[in-house]
Amino acid sequence: MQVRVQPQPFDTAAELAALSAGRADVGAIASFTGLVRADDGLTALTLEHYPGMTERQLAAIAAEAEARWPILAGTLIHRHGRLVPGDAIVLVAIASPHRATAFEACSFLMDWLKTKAPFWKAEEGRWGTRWVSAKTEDDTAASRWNKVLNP
Amino acid sequence: MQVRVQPQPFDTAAELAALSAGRADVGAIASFTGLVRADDGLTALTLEHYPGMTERQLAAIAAEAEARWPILAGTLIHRHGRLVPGDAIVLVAIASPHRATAFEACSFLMDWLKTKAPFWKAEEGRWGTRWVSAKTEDDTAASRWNKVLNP
Amino acid sequence: MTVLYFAWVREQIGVDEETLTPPASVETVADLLDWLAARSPNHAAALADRTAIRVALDQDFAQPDTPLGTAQEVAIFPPVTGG
Amino acid sequence: MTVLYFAWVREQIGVDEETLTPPASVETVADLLDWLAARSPNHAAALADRTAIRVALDQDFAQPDTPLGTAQEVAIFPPVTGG
Repeated sequence: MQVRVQPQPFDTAAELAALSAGRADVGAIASFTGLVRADDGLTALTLEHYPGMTERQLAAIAAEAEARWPILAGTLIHRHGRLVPGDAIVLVAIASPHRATAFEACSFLMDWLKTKAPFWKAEEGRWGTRWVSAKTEDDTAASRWNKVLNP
Repeated sequence: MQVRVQPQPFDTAAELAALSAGRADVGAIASFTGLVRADDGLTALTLEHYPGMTERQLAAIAAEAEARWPILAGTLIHRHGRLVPGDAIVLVAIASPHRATAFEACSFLMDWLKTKAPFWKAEEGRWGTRWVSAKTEDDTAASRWNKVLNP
Repeated sequence: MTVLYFAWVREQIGVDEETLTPPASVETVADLLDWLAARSPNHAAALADRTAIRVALDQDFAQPDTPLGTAQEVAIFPPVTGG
Repeated sequence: MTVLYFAWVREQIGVDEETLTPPASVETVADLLDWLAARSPNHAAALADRTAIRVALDQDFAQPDTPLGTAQEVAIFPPVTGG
């Protein structure tokens, strides 16, 4: 699986097309794109990250997904820097033979990424700049995947 | 939500881009693309459908998803006719404020589509042409969504 | 009524559709399948395994005990395999 | 060791990183946080609520009772909010 951390925008269309190009064993591609919302008049979102650890963690999360599901190809891109509403933040795309695998792996990657990748969001708006608090629901979403290993 | 039944290929990139174009309330886009696999030497897949009922059923499934989740925009495209390995058969894409909604609605649409939309697949290969049998696992996948309504 | 056939049901019966007027005694979907099966050996073969047959009345799925009512379009086909 | 700070921890302490040599008595992550909190009022304020602090040793998440061992790079930050 391909993992990238970058300030630049990404081309979702090209990334998705690359997953099945030139092969006939992909039956399912599931993808998730996270975008900046203009909630409460938000004007910009800056993503700080921990260079080095971010790449390590994303690679580890990707390896975990590949160990759990029969993934044929995958792409995980997370942007950092200052973004504005409508900008894409993150892309997760998984190609596999069947749909259940693609959906599960994609959902797993997003859940783990939310709780294990060292990114921090700061929101700009009429309030000035404020750091986003971690959500308990993200921990809950991530923890459901632990049950698979420790039933 | 937009629903289309067509023999022509679709442009996944354009469909996904359209879901968030010109708006800043979309935080999540989940998509699923189903493709023809060359399993066991399959050379072509022909999708027969029931014109009229297909559109009715897809519209009903889309309406059900919109009643269950806060969907901001969505696209459901199913092709019919003769396809070859690597061709896309179906696209489901959902835009919503948050990721759980987008994933669930997308997964629901695929599960229901598999069991409620009147399409039939015929596989061509060294065996000649054979009709695909319905899978029990598809019924099981679809039935999990009934529990939400009838706990 | 118009009776439509799809996929291998269509192939086995050998026609896409038929315009038929069943007698008044044919009240339900199951009655209709029995009546159709008696029309020819091909009909009988196609409809032999009722667990592999699905029916729609005026483009809505129906069950064996669903009354035909005033349905104008009846479709008979195998379990669907789209997606 | 190099100690890195991120997000509001970095802002409150006022520096991105420090090169420090804690005494031998500082054995665990919790010990290190206590020792750092004593360095300045800004450190103390940033590290006051330990439930809001996460630590990585050589780029792997650590717990309060994790021994520092031979870690060369320690990072201190709030719970992550990516994705």
